[in-house]
Amino acid sequence: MRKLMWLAVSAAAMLAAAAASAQTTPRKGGTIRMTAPYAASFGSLDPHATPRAQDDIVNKAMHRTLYNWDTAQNKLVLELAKSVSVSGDGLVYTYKLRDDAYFHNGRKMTADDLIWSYTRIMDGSKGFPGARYIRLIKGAIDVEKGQAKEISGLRKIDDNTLEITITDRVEPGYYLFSGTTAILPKEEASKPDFASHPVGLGPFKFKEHIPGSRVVMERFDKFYKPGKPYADTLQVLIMAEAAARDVAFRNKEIDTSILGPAQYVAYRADPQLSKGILEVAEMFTRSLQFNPAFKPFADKRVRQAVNYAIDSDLIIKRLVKDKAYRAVSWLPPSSAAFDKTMKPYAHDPEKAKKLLAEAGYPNGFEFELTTSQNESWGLPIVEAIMPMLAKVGIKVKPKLVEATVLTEILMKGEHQSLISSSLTGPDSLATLRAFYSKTPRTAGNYTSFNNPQFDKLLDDAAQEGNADKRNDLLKKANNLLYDEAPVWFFNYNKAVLAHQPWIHGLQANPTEITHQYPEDIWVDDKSPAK
Amino acid sequence: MLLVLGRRLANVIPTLLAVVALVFLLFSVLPGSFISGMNEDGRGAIDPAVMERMRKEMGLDDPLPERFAKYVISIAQGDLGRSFRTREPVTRLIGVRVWPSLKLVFAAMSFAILVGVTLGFVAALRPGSLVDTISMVFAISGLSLSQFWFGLMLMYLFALQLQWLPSFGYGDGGIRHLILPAIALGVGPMALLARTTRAAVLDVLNADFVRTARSKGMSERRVVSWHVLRNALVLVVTIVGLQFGSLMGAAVVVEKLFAWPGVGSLLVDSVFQRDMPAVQGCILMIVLFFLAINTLVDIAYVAIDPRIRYRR
Amino acid sequence: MTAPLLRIEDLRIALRTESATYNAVENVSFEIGRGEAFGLVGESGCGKSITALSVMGLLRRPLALAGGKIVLDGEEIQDASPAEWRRLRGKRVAMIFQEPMTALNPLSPVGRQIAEMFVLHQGAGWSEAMDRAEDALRQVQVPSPERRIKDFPHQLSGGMRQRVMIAIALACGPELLIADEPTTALDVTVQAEIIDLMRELCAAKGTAILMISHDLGLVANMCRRVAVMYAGRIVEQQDADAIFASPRHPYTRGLINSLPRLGARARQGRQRLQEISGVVPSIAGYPAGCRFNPRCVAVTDICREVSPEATPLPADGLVRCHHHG
Amino acid sequence: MRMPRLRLKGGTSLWIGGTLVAVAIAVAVAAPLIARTDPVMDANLMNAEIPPGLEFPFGTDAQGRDIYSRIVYGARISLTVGIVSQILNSLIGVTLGLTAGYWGGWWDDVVTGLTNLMLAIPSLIFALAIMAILGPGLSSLLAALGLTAWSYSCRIARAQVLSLKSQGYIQAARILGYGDLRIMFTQVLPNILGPLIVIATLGMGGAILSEAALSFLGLGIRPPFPSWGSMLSEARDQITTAPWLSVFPGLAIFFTVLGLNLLGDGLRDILDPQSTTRRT
Repeated sequence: MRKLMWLAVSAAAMLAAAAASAQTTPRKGGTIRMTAPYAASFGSLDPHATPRAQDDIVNKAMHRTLYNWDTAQNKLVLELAKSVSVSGDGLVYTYKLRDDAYFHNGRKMTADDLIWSYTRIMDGSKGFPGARYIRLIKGAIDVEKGQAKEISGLRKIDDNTLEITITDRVEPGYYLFSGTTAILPKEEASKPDFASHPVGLGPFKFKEHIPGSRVVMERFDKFYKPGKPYADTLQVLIMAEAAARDVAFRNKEIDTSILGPAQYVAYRADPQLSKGILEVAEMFTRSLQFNPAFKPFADKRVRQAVNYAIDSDLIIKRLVKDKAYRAVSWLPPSSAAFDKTMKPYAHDPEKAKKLLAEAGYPNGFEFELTTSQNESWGLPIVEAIMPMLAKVGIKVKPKLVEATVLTEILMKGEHQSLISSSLTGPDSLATLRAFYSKTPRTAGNYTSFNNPQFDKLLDDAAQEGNADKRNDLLKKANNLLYDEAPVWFFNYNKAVLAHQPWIHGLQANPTEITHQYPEDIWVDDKSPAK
Repeated sequence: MLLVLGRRLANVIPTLLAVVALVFLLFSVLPGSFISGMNEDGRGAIDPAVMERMRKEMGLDDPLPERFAKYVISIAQGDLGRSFRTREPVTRLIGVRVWPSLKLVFAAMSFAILVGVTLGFVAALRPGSLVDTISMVFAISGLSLSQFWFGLMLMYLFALQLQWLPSFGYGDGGIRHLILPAIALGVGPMALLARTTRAAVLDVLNADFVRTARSKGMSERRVVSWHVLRNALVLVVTIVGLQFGSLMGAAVVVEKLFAWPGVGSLLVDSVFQRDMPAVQGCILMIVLFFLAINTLVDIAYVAIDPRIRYRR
Repeated sequence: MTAPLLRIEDLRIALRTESATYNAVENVSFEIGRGEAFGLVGESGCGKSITALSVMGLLRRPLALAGGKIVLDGEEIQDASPAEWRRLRGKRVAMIFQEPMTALNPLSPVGRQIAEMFVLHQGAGWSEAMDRAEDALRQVQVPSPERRIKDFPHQLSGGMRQRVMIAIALACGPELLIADEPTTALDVTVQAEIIDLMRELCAAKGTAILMISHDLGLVANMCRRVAVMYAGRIVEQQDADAIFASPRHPYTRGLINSLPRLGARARQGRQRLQEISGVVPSIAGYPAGCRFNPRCVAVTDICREVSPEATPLPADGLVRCHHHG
Repeated sequence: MRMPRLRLKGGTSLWIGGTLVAVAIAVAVAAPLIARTDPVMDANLMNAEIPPGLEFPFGTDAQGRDIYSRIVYGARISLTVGIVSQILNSLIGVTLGLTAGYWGGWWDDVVTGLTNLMLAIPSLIFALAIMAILGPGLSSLLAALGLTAWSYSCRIARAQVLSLKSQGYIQAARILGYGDLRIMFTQVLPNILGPLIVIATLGMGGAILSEAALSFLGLGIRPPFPSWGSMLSEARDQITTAPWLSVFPGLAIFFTVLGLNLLGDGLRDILDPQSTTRRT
């Protein structure tokens, strides 16, 4: 019966897919106009120099990494290699590299380019953010400290074969798919003005950058995927102001736009605009992080009480306009270690009061809540929970800071509580390390979480070679977090990308919806752009 | 004229130095740093060791006096340092922003002068008339508008509803993209200029020499063109200069709203990302522009008003 | 007697405010013959300047002509159109103002300001007009006029500026020159020079003068006939000699007594100059009856109730006082 | 010529401006009496974004709070920002200007230099820096707007002292044995009170607009207490979907600033008649 249903569903899906493809075959040519919504400028077009999501929008088009996230299959795939073999101890990976990948300057990519790029990232004098990923490779730290010139864990076997030795039994793809580990051509990237004239392996090559306004790229004809990219030109337009972006999108000046809650409602209600909405459960967990150094929050019952006292569903429905999924625990549902049987905390003020009384706060208490102005995980949420917590006697004193300052506050640990958004994927083990007692506060254990049982589960998971067994361990750890409630589990972000009817092939990337592989995108002839 | 320039320069340099010092001190006590800011969206999670090294590389841990001394010395050599964010020299970073900024500021000021001075004149020539009342209601309303709100309204009306103009961005640098931000930025100075011009023209119209001109048997038109215009100009030029000079700094909001790639939007972005060299460079640029415009205004005075040459 | 050059008849000038209308000047009548110098005297605020402005058609809101006639050379001009006024001003009636600094455009060379007259009224081109401006400057005895025409007003002394004003006023040979306190702002030594210059030039060109001043001595010195104004009315009008010899109005007597006289100090010792106590009432606060009554030394009950009619005096003179005897 | 005082244009703007400002002040003072609900705690997400109607005259916001009540309370914050920041500016400006003009010498040079500095750095950017340092909040806002716009009153105060000095007033007062402070406060201050009040009135409008601009840039008032600028700024994304969110705070700002500007104009006609062209 179940199987039958599955068949029906998949058949329907296939039919739909067939219908979609029958309707239109990708058109060659045209201009794609994407938006970069996160800041008023790009940081750097040197992908090694920047970890920002904003910059990766462009870098995904011009550069490539060893691995990629396949949105359709929702998993890591090899990008610059055709195959990989792993040694028995799980530490030595041998990659058969693509022999058809060319840089925009016409030179073919070889194993040397990977070695050079990874070595560059580890240059200790530069402090490239990608170093945290490459450090996985054996000997990388020595280069970083200046004790070695070459990374010992990288070995070129021939031009198309590379052996990488890593230090931990983890999936290296989680590390080497990050945009800051892109493969660059040495002869270009060592030029001082590389960031103004970036050259990479991606489907589009650099044409123009008007800082603060846009980056324009052109089709790279020698891209390794045959027939791709489709479009002649790719523009990435900077548009940080949501209200202005809304106008521009309705005015058909841009092809894609990221939507906030308010616009999500409006676009869904609009008969035309509603046809062009792409949604995805992003791997971000929004939470209110309790600092146990503040006495009441050292008590698990108090933390649970907060979870019970807040009507999270109501906030998500009315304030966030359903542009989020209720958080159950720390890991998002798209994670393999997510336990689908778990239920989120119920809205139960009575229980909250009871827990508070048990913990010795029958009349509640007052705490300071540090927040940014972010519309999805900042001030508006705080304003909404204030009256809810007031009903169980907890008084909230909001403290508004800039987003830039949040991390610093978390690191110093001088806050009482703080509301923020955390990347919780795709590597579940790395994600859960944020609650590992040996992880220093500065490295992400912002709740000073210390639970031996949890530590044990994580240690075991790290040693476990079998993926399913490891996921089971992580699942247990995640469920433990639920009960310990080091945070108020608020929601997982639902990222929403509005797109014009003439643009096709957009991907619902759960790691970041604005990160599109533009070689798959094409525009039909209804696009007003030339 | 050289004298004016010389005296100006003598004033400019201490002001610039003071600006450098003030900005440096202000921003050195800013909470948060570029490095912790890299993690703001929860994606970056930079390794503490890397952060440490970056702090060192950027010289964030050096004692303040040392950093300041280094900064002043490098500025004296024309080097504004390197941006934390893009790792580019700040001079280049700002260099590409200057032209769009200037375009916006000049367009806004042209709009302000054209509309403001005309309105002021028309109003002053018929004081108390309907034209006067309407112009001045218009002007005082222009002064009471919140800039970003007005910009949004322009966007909605001219881009979305009427579809006359693009709503945002720099486009190919053409005039179509320039119009809306220029109006949004220019409406404040426009209103101010309308009021100043009206007052100035009224002032001049009541002056004794205008009565003399009338007693000569001149037509009103000649009275205005021969005697009023130039005298009113002297008063208007002051306000034009002050407004003009501060416009590049005032463009922050408009540039952010319209995604205009000017110095102002770079400044805001840099402040929020704690890219201190870029912040300092932007403010220096804005101040320099202010001082340059004021010098120009001083020179313009000399050209317009013969009294200046001999006074002071 | 031939027809006078200028005849003012029952002139009334109104001050209109939102709430009320006041008569700033009323019942003013006088005549000026061709080439004659006529004086109008009074303290500041008595309405003499606006009387002069009305002759130029230069009253500005809130002031306006409310009645009476202004007859220039037999022609009523009080209702002239703006274009007609423009043809009169400067060409037939010219005016010199009190403050030569502010009366000249500070941003325009003085030569040009004179030359404008020739361009406006005689259709001259600018270069010709500038040449003639230089001549005009020479006529008003400005040294090295060829250089001075390029000067700006602030580069000239007060006396020089007033000479420029005279040059402008007399440029087109007007029939009447109105001089509104032309020397008040000047040094005493310069005053005499300017007065002499005006007198000479006007005599040479046959220009009549309407001399307005608070200084009765100055006016009497220059003019054949003198009218004394107080609070918007002419209170006494006589020949200059007669007014000094036998002032009929207490106000005139007060004005005369307040003048310093040569030798008077020697005779009277250290006695102070006599002053008229009090101040000119404001337009809104004109008293009932004789307007001078609050300040008058000879005031009686009737003065406070009945406004005195004009009593004719010999030689076209008049006095407006209940006790003029 | 002495004329009765004319009632011309200045009267109308004074009257309209005064009324608008008086209404704003009255609303601020009487906020607890005329507000219908608490502006912060009376949130009910079930009532979110209800358009204006009988139940909620100005509608409700995204949190389900009564916009009318928030605007009423917002008047308190916006006016506080305006008034306090201008008092600060005037105090700083007058103190520096008086002392600089009075004592002269190096102190005068320092103050003049400072004034030039303040003029050269646009005040919005200065305010932005201060807000970034102190963090968002009311007191930061007061500091940011109250410490950055004093150059105007400083100049006026200084000029007045210098002019009185040249007229010999100060010399005379000194000979009479008056102390420096006494001279400053009894001889100089009354002379500049008029222009100062005008500047402060116009500056209040500017401060309210600056508050909105700073909110737009993300550095406004501490939540959740409502200021008009932050309400307007928050509502900007919903301008098509829920226009009432921005219309009412927008109107509140517009009319209050308009009122202050008109009042300033009218006051200028009375208090500062010489300067028709002087304007910040």
